[in-house]
Amino acid sequence: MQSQLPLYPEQASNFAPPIDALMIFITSICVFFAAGITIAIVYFFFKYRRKTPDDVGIVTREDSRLEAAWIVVPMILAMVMFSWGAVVYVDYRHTPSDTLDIYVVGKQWMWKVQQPNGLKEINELHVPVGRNIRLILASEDVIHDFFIPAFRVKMDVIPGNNHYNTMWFRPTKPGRYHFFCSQYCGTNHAIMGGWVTVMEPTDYAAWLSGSGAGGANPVVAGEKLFAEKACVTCHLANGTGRAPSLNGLYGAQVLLAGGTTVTADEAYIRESILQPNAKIVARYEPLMPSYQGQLTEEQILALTAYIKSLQSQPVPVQGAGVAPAGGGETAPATEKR
Amino acid sequence: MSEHSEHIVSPKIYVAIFLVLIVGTSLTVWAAFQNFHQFNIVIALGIASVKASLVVLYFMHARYSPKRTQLVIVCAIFWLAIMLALTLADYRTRQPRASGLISPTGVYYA
Amino acid sequence: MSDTPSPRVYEFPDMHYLNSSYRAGIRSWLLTTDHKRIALLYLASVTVFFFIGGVLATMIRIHLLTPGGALVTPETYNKLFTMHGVAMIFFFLIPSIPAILGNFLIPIMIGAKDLAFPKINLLSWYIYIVGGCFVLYSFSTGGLDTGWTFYTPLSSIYSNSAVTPAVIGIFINGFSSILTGLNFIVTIHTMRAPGMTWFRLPLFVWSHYATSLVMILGTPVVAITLLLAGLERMFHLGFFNPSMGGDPILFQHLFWFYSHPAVYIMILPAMGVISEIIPTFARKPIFGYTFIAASSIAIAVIGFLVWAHHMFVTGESTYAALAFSFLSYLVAIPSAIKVFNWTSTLYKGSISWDPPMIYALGFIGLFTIGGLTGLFLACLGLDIHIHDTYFVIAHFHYIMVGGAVMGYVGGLHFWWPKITGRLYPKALSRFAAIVLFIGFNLTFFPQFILGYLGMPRRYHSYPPEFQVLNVLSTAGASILALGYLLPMCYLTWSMRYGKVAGPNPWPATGLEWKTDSPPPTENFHVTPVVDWEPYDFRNRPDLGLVAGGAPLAPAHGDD
Amino acid sequence: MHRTGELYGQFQTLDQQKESATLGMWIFLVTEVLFFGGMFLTYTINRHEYFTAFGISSNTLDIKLGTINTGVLIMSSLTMAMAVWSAQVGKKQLVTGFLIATLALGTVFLGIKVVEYKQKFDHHLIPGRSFDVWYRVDHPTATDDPKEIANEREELHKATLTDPDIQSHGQLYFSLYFAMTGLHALHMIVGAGLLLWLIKESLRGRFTPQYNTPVENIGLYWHFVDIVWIYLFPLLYLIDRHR
Ligand code: HEA
Ligand code: HEA
Ligand code: HEC
Ligand code: CUA
Ligand SMILES: [Cu+2]
Repeated sequence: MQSQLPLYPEQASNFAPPIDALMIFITSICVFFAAGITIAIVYFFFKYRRKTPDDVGIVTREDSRLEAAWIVVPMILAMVMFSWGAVVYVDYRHTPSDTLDIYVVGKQWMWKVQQPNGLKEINELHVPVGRNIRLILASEDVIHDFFIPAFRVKMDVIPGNNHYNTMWFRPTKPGRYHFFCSQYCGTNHAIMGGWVTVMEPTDYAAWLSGSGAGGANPVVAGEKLFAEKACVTCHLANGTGRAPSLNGLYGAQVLLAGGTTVTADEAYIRESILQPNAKIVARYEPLMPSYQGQLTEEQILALTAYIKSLQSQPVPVQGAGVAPAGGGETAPATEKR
Repeated sequence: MSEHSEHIVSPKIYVAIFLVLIVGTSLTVWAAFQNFHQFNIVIALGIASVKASLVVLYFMHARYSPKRTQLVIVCAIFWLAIMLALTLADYRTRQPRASGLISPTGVYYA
Repeated sequence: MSDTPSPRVYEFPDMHYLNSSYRAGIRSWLLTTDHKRIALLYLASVTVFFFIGGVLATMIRIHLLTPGGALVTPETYNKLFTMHGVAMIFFFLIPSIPAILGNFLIPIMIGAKDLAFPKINLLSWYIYIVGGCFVLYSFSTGGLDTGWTFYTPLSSIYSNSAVTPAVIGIFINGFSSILTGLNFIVTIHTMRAPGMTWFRLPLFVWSHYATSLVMILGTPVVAITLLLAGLERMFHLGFFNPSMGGDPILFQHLFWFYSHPAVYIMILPAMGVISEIIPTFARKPIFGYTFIAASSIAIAVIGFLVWAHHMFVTGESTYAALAFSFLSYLVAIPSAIKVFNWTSTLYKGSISWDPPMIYALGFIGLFTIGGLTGLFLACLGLDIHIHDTYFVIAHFHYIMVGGAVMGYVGGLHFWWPKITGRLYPKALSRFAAIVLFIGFNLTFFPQFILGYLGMPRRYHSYPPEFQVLNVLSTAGASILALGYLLPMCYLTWSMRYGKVAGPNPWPATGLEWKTDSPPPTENFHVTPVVDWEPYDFRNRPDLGLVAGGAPLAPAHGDD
Repeated sequence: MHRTGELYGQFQTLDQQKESATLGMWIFLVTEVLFFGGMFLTYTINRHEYFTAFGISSNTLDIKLGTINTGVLIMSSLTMAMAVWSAQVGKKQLVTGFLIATLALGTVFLGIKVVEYKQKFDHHLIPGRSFDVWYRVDHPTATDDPKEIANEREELHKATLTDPDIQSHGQLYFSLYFAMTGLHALHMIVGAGLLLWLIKESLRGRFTPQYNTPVENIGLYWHFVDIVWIYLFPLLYLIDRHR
């Protein structure tokens, strides 16, 4: 397990062991040189410290063999590093032929994933363990980069129809791992991330066909709706969007524009969706479109269930829809993170 | 440092070069209307390079300049070549796109 | 203590470049063509940008104290690091050593009265100021949030910040760099004093020659690249615009064609400074003069062949990636040569612990770490993981702050007595160097680990598991800020109250030490004739170190 | 600026001064090569990718005007070279004459360029919202030859079959066209300014066999600008002309 201060992320793909090995190899060479030079400097520094003010150093003979040695030895070591790195890289850039293809589209600032059977996810990626996965990456606007530290892989996501990248990996360990956007792409670059879920192949198959936890669960359905109906585009989890973050909303006190507060219960959430302008959250514009007639009753329930599930998510300090506790500056649920 | 007993190029040479340049221009326009297939660009750039060299060598006196000036010119060409060659090296060796993929943004790649 | 002695009490010279001018007052500065005064103009303006960049850096670090971001909104954070990068790179570090120390010293070191084109030199400074004003205008009206790399299409189409004035400012500033480089090259070619052969040039001059090569060959490319991006933004033209079928990767090729070599613009002059300081305070000829000189040129040339190592995961061709990785390892070799030769110079030297030497040793240590971590990044397999993480941030701060800025501050300490004619308090500056060293490592070492753990750069908020290391880094940054504050204070103080330095306080062998401190406007009272080898302490009775001055050993081993 | 052949304070000899100036000019030209080089690279990559669109767009340029302009510029290079020669052999009147001729030819070049730009504007070939490669064939004027227009329409149709997004890719071409010729023209304007100064000085009889560095160096610049055009002409005007 990971210690409190780990030195490397979890190893969860076929690329993690070779890349970590490479890291250790290069580190040892570099430590060797850095230590050697430091020790030499410090030693000379004390050993040859000037004794008298007009002391002059002894002229040492230059030796071209010495010069040659410290050209050739680093050169050889460098070539070893290069070759080893090249092997790993070529492997990474050369996708095997038996991959499971998943489409990933980046846009400011979210990831849309499409599973082979057409199932769509937002900021989530489910993959089976042990299969070679190929991600086909495209961008709708600027350059992004899909980065999974636990897998040690990343690849830029380039806009334009004549240019898209692919990346591949083979997850080796079930679990949930962070993925990030690691090419700077504008305001919310930092929160353009999510989770990769590595599942046992049977679980994955069940998940895909929707018979597993996913399909019937209103929270999951709500999460999907939340993305599909574009709620996410305004309601960013970290509160930097045009609309308040809904994290921790359910059950909390909401400060309205008039200065009054209201408890965010199911009715309030329902009203907010269907008649958004009935109660306007303080500090926000009445931007939200009404979803009256666009959502079935079942969908509203699913959305409500999803919003309720966000109760356990961290509430951003700024931009939460919930009222400050007791007039203080921080939101009540902040400590939950 | 004082090697230059300045070389004066005679006007005759200038005029001759001028005529060659005009002929080159006509030639390149003529060539543009013929189809040499993949050599179209080679011919166009070939003629342009001959013309440019003549300008550098005679109008700009590079032929009679000190070695150092000539080195400066070579450097310019060399660095330009680095920039073009290494960048094109990337573009020309990009992996052929996997064919038959539907792009996630919905455009089909043949 | 066996510091360099200052047994004699010196008089401050009556006439020197600071007080002799046929113009009076502020005009004598704004219209000067004296390279020494222009150097001081640069010193003032570059310091302003360092201060701006430093304050922005401090805000970045404070913001990153908590995972959610402690200080500013995401937009503002993005502006902070962009403006920090732009101010530090284009307006502080690139002009710092060349335009200040290079400007001041190159003519004196080669025994000339001025640069070849003094008016163009002044023009360079004005261009720098105009470019700087555009950039400051951009900073103050809407800021800039594209990252210092200006990647399209974010910069050319999507960003809502003041990209246009910033791009224009950097474009303009490019010409300052170009003209400075041009001036140096011509000066070094044509203005050397009698006897100053190429292989008697101080290594500082060699490294500036190499730097100038990069400036004139690289800068025009970034100028046109940013211009094209700017045109794309201003007039909706299309060069890289993917929605017109353009290729945003092409922008990166063009950008890095300059910006990789530009990192050598930043480090080569610092290497030059170190190559002066080490032999002076070890009191012996530098080990491997020709190798160090040649490696400067090699870095400048090979440095142009590696740029796409910033693009390993953009989807560039595998073959190109292999070539660029290979060449990146090749460019590490000349740096290795320098590091080894500097270290060997210390062997059997007579090493004083004067402040410039402390800075120089700090430089070697930190530059080595920074350079060695460049090898991690140049490694194709490894770069897949650490590209665009804090590992990169740590790498380049080690080189640029630990290396180049350390070299710059060390160089200022070394030549301060020459520039101002006065000495600064030694103990205090030694202390400052150590504070810098400690603060620096505390700030940036944790970032290597952060990077390997997968924290991407340019993140205004981050997962909570990264907090401990970020807090360490912020703590270090506050020590670092103190480390910079100290020299700013005591150097300013010394201008007025410092002890008079005399012409050659260390003593050192270069021509610049054979004239008054501060030097007269025309640099030398009589044109010097050079008949000694560089860094030769034994055959220089004028230094007052060796009685008699009989040659005890060949100055340069067997080369 | 300064008096004839004056030795500046920083130099030891006039030779050294001249050597420095010439070296400086050449190095400046190196930077110019790389400056334009960036655009040539952008051009190469895009042309390679979108050859059809570049061909179609190139064919909309007026080859007559282009060729004439090339001739004019080469001519101006000749007169510039002659001005240098006249200075070297000490024919003061000739210097002025040739300089004026050079300036005149440069102005003609720029004038023709303006006419060409105007045409592009009229044909809606300026990148942006109103850009339309079809505009000319859809809105023929009275002076247009109907057969030619029909021909062009035919070509455009064919091109659209190979490159459906010719509207976008045509904009890439014209962006490059305007950027490259625009910066070239800007260099011409700067050159014209320098020529004006040279003419002023030469009217005062400044240039002699001993002192003619400014004429020579500005000449170098002028020839360089000519060389850029020598490449721009085939690259922009002469793509895919044969049909
Ligand atoms: C002054 C600035 C400077 C300098 C000198 C360098 C020097 C080097 N840099 Fe660095 N670099 C930057 C500034 C600098 N860099 C910046 C600013 C970025 C990020 C830009 C951005 O994206 O914002 C960057 C990014 C960067 C990357 C891209 C990372 C990424 O984004 O994925 C790479 C990859 O190859 C790289 C490599 C190198 C190498 C190999 C060197 C070499 O020149 C180092 C050579 C030195 C040594 C090797 C040490 C001394 C040698 C020895 C002690 C002997 C032992 C040697 C061997 C065994 C070979 N650098
Ligand atoms: C020359 C170049 C240079 C220099 C000197 C520095 C100096 C510093 N830099 Fe920076 N940095 C860059 C070049 C440089 N940087 C670049 C190019 C980037 C990338 C930008 C991008 O991604 O686009 C970057 C990015 C960058 C980041 C990453 C941001 C991100 O990706 O999210 C961080 C974070 O810690 C950082 C920190 C610092 C710190 C703490 C210093 C310290 O060394 C600064 C210390 C200096 C001072 C503090 C000023 C002097 C002190 C005083 C005058 C005392 C009084 C002042 C105060 C008390 C405030 N820098
Ligand atoms: C165009 C932007 C936009 C979209 C799309 C949007 N909202 Fe909103 N929403 C807002 C804004 C702005 C507010 C705050 C002002 C207000 O109360 O109307 C808000 C408020 C709310 C609130 C009350 C929040 C609180 O903190 O009290 C809820 C609940 C809500 N929206 C749910 C949704 C759901 C569910 C969807 C999708 C089906 C959605 N929103 C789509 C902009 C949007
Ligand atoms: Cu998307 Cu960063
Ligand atoms: Cu680099």
